[in-house]
Amino acid sequence: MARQIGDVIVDLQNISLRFGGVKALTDISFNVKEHEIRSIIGPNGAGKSSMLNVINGVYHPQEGQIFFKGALRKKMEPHEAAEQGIARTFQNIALFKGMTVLDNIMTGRNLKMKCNFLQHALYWGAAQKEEIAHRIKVEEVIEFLEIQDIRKTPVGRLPYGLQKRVELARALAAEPHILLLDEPMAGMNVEEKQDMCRFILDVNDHYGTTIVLIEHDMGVVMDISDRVVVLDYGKKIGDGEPDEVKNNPDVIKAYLGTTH
Amino acid sequence: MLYREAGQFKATYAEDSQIFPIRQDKIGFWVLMLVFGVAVPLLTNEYWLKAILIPVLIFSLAAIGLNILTGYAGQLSLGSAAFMAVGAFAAYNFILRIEGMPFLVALVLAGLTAAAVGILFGLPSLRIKGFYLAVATLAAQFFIVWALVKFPWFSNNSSSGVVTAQDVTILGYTFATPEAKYVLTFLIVSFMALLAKNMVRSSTGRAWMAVRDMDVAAQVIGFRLMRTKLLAFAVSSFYCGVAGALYAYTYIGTVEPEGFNLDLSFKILFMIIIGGVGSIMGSFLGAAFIVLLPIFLDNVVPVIFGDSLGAGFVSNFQLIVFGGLIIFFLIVEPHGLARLWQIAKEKLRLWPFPH
Amino acid sequence: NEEQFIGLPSYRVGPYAAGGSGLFGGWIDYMQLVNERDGGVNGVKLTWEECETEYNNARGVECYERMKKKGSTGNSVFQPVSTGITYSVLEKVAQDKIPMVTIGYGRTDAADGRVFPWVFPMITTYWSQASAIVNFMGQKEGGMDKLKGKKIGLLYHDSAYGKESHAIMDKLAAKHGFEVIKIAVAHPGNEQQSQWLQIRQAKPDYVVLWGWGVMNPTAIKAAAKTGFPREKLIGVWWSGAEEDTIPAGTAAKGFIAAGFNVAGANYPVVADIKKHVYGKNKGNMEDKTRVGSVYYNRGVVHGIITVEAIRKAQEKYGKGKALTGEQMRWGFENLNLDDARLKALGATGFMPALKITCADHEGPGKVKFQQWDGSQWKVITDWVDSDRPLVRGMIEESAAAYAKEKGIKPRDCSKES
Amino acid sequence: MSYLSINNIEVIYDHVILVLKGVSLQVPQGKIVALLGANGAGKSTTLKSISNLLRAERGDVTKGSVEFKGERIDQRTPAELVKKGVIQVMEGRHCFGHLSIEENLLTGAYTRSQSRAELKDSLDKVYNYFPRLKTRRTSQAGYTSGGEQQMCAIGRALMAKPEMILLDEPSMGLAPQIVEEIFEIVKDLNSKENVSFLLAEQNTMVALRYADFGYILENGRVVMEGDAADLRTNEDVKEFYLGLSSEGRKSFREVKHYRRRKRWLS
Amino acid sequence: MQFFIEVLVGGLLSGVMYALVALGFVLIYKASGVFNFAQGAMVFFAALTFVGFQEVLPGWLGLEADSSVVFWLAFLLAFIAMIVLGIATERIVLRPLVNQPHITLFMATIGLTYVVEGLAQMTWGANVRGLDLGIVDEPIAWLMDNYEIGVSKFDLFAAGVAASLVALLALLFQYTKVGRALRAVADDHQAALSIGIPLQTIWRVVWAVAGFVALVAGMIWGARNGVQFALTFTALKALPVLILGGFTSVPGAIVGGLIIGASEKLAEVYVGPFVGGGIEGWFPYMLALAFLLVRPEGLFGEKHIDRV
Ligand SMILES: Nc1ncnc2c1ncn2[C@@H]1O[C@H](COP(=O)(O)OP(=O)(O)OP(=O)(O)O)[C@@H](O)[C@H]1O
Ligand SMILES: Nc1ncnc2c1ncn2[C@@H]1O[C@H](COP(=O)(O)OP(=O)(O)OP(=O)(O)O)[C@@H](O)[C@H]1O
Ligand SMILES: [Mg+2]
Ligand SMILES: [Mg+2]
Repeated sequence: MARQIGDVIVDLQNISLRFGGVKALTDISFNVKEHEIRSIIGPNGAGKSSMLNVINGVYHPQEGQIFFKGALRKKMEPHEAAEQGIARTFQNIALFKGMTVLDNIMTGRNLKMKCNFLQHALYWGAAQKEEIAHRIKVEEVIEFLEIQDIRKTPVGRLPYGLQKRVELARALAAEPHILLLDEPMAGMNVEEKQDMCRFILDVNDHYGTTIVLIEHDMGVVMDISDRVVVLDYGKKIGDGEPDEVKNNPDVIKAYLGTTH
Repeated sequence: MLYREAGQFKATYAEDSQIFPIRQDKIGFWVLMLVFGVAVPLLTNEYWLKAILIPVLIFSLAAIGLNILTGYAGQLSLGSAAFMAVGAFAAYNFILRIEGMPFLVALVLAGLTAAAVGILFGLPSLRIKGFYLAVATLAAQFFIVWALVKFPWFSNNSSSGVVTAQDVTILGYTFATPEAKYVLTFLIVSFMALLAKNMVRSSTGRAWMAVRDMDVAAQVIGFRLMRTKLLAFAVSSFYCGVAGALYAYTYIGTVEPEGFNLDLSFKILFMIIIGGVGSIMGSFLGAAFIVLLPIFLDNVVPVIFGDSLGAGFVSNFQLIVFGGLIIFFLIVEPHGLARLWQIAKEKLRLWPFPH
Repeated sequence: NEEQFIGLPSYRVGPYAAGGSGLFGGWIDYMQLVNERDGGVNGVKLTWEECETEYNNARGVECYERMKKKGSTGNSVFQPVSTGITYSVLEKVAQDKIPMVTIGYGRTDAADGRVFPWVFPMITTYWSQASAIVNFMGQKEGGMDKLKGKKIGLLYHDSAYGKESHAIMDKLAAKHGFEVIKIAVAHPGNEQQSQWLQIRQAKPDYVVLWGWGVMNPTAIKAAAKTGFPREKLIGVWWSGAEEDTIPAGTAAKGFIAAGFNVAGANYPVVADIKKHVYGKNKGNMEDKTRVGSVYYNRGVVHGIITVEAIRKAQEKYGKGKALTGEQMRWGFENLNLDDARLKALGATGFMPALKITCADHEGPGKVKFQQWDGSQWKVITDWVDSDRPLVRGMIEESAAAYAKEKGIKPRDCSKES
Repeated sequence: MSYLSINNIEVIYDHVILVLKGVSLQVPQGKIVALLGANGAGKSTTLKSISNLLRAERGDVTKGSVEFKGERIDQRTPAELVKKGVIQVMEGRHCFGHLSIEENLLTGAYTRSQSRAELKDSLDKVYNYFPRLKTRRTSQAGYTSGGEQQMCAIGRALMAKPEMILLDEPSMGLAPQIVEEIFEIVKDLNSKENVSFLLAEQNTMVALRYADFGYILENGRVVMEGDAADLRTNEDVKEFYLGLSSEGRKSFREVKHYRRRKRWLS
Repeated sequence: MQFFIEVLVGGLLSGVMYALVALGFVLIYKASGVFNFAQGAMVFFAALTFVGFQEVLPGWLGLEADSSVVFWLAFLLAFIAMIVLGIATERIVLRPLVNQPHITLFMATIGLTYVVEGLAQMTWGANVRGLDLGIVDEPIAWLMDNYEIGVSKFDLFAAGVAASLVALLALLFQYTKVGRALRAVADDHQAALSIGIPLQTIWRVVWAVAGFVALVAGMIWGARNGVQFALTFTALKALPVLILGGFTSVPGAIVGGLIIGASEKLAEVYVGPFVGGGIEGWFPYMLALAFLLVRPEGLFGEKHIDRV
């Protein structure tokens, strides 16, 4: 395996996030290293999604600092995060319902497109050239995720699982540096999960994309992550390699239970 | 069996991303262009040109404008008529006040003026959403019309507030006959419709739709909300502005601010709803439908009921039918005529098999 | 068996339907009367067709175009009953050679027939009316010189229509030395609290109500609420119908309004309609009690003028023949409804005597004043004149400017026959 | 006569998209039936055609019939069905975002005329099942986490005291512990209160452990049915739904990326 | 100063009149997420039906036109007509459009506007009618004499009516099972269906109540300006009130009404003269707009939930 885990790329220090009286995150520190697959697990309402939202600027924590590639990151808006190469998928699918699969994925490439709206209006020439160039990239992603046959379907009509896959495609189309995945395999059967794992591993492998993954399927998490952080009620209760975490008594108590 | 795409393979992405990827559609389109661009002005009479076709074209343009804002970018607006007014009065003043102003340049400037005003009233959209925004756009509707009435400068101090559009002259040729005006309108509208289609099928359009469908996600993907929304307001107002100028110059000839009232805004909204929200072709279908329906009812209802009923009854009955049909269409197909047409095509494609 | 076609762009739905149904009812009833009682005009039956405009310019244009070619000779006269539509077809009528008659609305300076050969803003215009109202106030005060130093409030509909009053009132104020306080009411005008507080504060001697639609009853009610005497509230003719007073209830008692026609069902012409039209169950009004109302009678005036122009034109172009628009135009331009003719029509006092010439497309420029007594309109004056020289001067000035802008060479009326 | 039976139904969305192509299945009284199948097989559609929520998505049952206790119910409104005891928990949560968690739960009891005390009882029961909801009871549902919303949706349905529950992917987005708990609740209700279940579930492993009977749906058709125990030992089911190949469970890291063929398709 | 107070009080009282119309909007919006554009037309329809019955009833029953039996019977019949209208709307318009995007429903109500307007005038004719509630619209003499402040009895009466309606409806929404169900429906039609909330019944009830509110508003406005088509324009006065108060808040309607009414009048009197007057048409909208910039959901509106 060619993959080499690199330096810390995102470093979160003492993050606290509150919504009114609800403490979503309390004093959490952890980091993500370049090229690794970093999982976040924890019971429902533990603050996992909030964590992702903090990383890509949807939420702004009241306390704590975020270092990105070693530099302190000021208050950052989501689109700025995107410009820095952070892409993500959402727990509640956030596809653009009125658009086709192809268009949805094409939106993933918007930051790489340089033509302005006047060029788009005139189309023939620069805009068309650009459109086709990016279309080729998008087709690669489509092929990679094996969704060729639904290209022209409006996403609203797709079953849940495929929508998740399209969302992944949209994120991948951005050729992100860091990919944040919020329960990408919820609502899939084992076969589909296996496919999804394959995709994630391949992305990580071929493009060296750093991946932050939230997932409730412990099989998946333990099999594919390099390191796992465990949250409970907004607090960090465990952090380390899968095996370490699996045997951490706090984690077992709070999350894994004895049935596993 | 006529409408089969089987056997038509697309070898390149350029081919695949054409406006009409299917050959039958392309042929149909060019036939239509020929019919409406050449045959219609040669064959139809003045009534059809002046009273139906020209307004349909102009309203289509306004509907495209509104469709860009509401259908594509998802910002519900009830003020499109006001932007038409801005366009109409801007064109009038540019031509009036600048010696030798070419008509087409004035048209563009009128659109740009409307776009500037549109941006101004679009600013609140960054914070305000949905029906709140819709009601807020009424502020534009009422304020603009008020300002045009209130400051006589806009209407060159005409005592009645009405302005008479100057002659339309391009390169020394004056478009005076209905045929000439129709052809001019047709060309401008077709060209602008093409531009609009290009915008919505490329990255600009995708940005609008992304913001419409889910603005938080759009932001996460890297779209800038402010820029995207304001661009939608600007482009939309530009289209409405040009439509307003055409309304003054190639259709009615004289305009007063009050002509661009809330009713007209609603009418344009109807056009996009009936035609199809988020569809350029739907804008045309909707405009045609809304212009033709009352005329059709006007001709048909009295024939059905004869003189037996009072005139007031007939007029009110028409109103009821008009409203009823709008509801009916929404129920049958909330996505409008454009979608109905698409479904028809899908059925045709499968024909003679039901599914 | 010739027929004369008249297209009626009417409005029977929407906010102005109440006035519309009265006006078009009276108009149609009068034409029906001519058909029923006289067998048409010299044997030419009148035919007509309504076209709903909803008071909307675009639909008005469509109606105009639709009706243009109807009937054997095309539409012979167009009367939009909407200033907006008037403007929209102003240039078209000249091209299509169809006379346009606008009674009590439309483009004021079109009264200059040299510049606007095809347009006839008959009987009186807004400017004449404003002037007549001021004259009426002078009468009430006991002489025009008594107006000096007086304050006159002008409560106007904030639209092009309402603002037509400004220039003329300013001129009159300068001439007679009174002060005009202009107060705008935003459309639709169903709330006038602040305007009337302002009026109460300014304490004007009179208030001219230049209103339209719901603004009128609201103003009358608000006047009562602020204690402004209704006898000092003078409405224009679009503010002076039953539709404006009835909703105001008792508050309207004493309110005075101008009119180029009067209310009342006891004029012979109206009585004839009742007999010949309603007697045969061919009346147009659904509510027969409205026969004789202000709007209804206004419609009858429209009918009289149309029919008389046909009669006049037939004198020249052949009795018993259907007329083209061009021929009708001549009829209008040579119309002369003197007192004798009005008497014959059974319309003495119903409308002013009227003489149109090549240069003057307006005619008398007179109005009567009526007062609401709580249940009906009572005429309280004879025909009150306007300041003809002043108004005519303004009209000619404005028309000349238009002619210049449009490159129109005014007709030389001395050469017309 | 079966308790709930679907006979050969065909469903079309939007007048053109044919999704179910003749699906028949039975739920006997007091049993738990699992409906399995890949994404897009038509599980949710099947459930919605029972609860009559299809029409709200412009879908239509064009053929076949649905019977509950021997009575045709395809023309009944969803509200009538809930009154009769058939309730669906929709996929994708669908909580009322602006209502608090507790208000959400209370709306669930809309069809029942309960006394205040009874209502409180039911509420306590739900809170007992999902303690997490209790701590978040005053928060607007729209601001709670995905899992909390899922619990809220399930709890809300329980408030209606149904006798037949259509559960659409109840385990989605829930932590493993909670998933187990949910199925325990299902078992509990089933055995103690004789509630019948039809559940569409991707978590086949758990579903088949708790269900009595299973149907496998593929492309809008039932391709396999049988006792849960039998299905669990079927080779295909094992490989595709349970992730167990002949050598036992394979690591997700090891799974090779190739298209496999399901035997029943050949 | 006394003039200022008078303007202010007058404005507040007009504001209440606006709130009366706004209430109908709030009701339906809150209960179904439908922005019912037809509310103005319903006000017109209700008032016209009321005076229409007032006109014909004496003839049918052989009673005096001003007897209170006629009044209450006409009121009852008009209310029944509004209930019928509500039921018909549910059956014909809303039921087939369940779960459609809000804009579609909004459009449908614009269509409904035309139908209701046409129906009203087709049934009762286009005549303008007066309406007398027996309360004179004149300043209270005592205030006028002692402080020279004109406050109309009628306005006070209207304010009283509005206040009681608001109180009643606020209670309904906040504390009853139906109220909760209504709010649930507004959030998610399909989910509401799935837990057995009978949308059809709910909508019928709500539309009937909104019809009742429209009837009351129509009678009060009609007594003021006459019963005529222009009653539909009251909707335009209510919209800024609505956004300022928040679409979903019953108390918001009244507070919004007060704010809009007062500031509109003050602006017209004190600012209007500098720009030529007539600013009442747009001023409330601009004010509301400015307000929204600070609070995008209006004063008491429910926050738009935007989460990923
Ligand atoms: N509203 C709709 N309009 C059009 N097609 C739809 C609609 N809803 C579902 N479909 C189509 O019907 C098919 C079955 O969908 P359904 O949601 O029933 O699948 P499912 O088995 O529940 O899948 P999942 O496990 O992903 O939830 C899919 O192909 C989907 O594209
Ligand atoms: N925007 C918000 N406003 C208020 N509370 C919030 C908001 N976002 C999250 N919360 C609260 O913060 C807590 C953590 O939520 P979060 O969505 O991060 O949980 P999670 O770990 O992703 O859970 P799940 O596995 O159920 O998705 C929850 O209790 C939630 O209700
Ligand atoms: Mg989460
Ligand atoms: Mg499903």
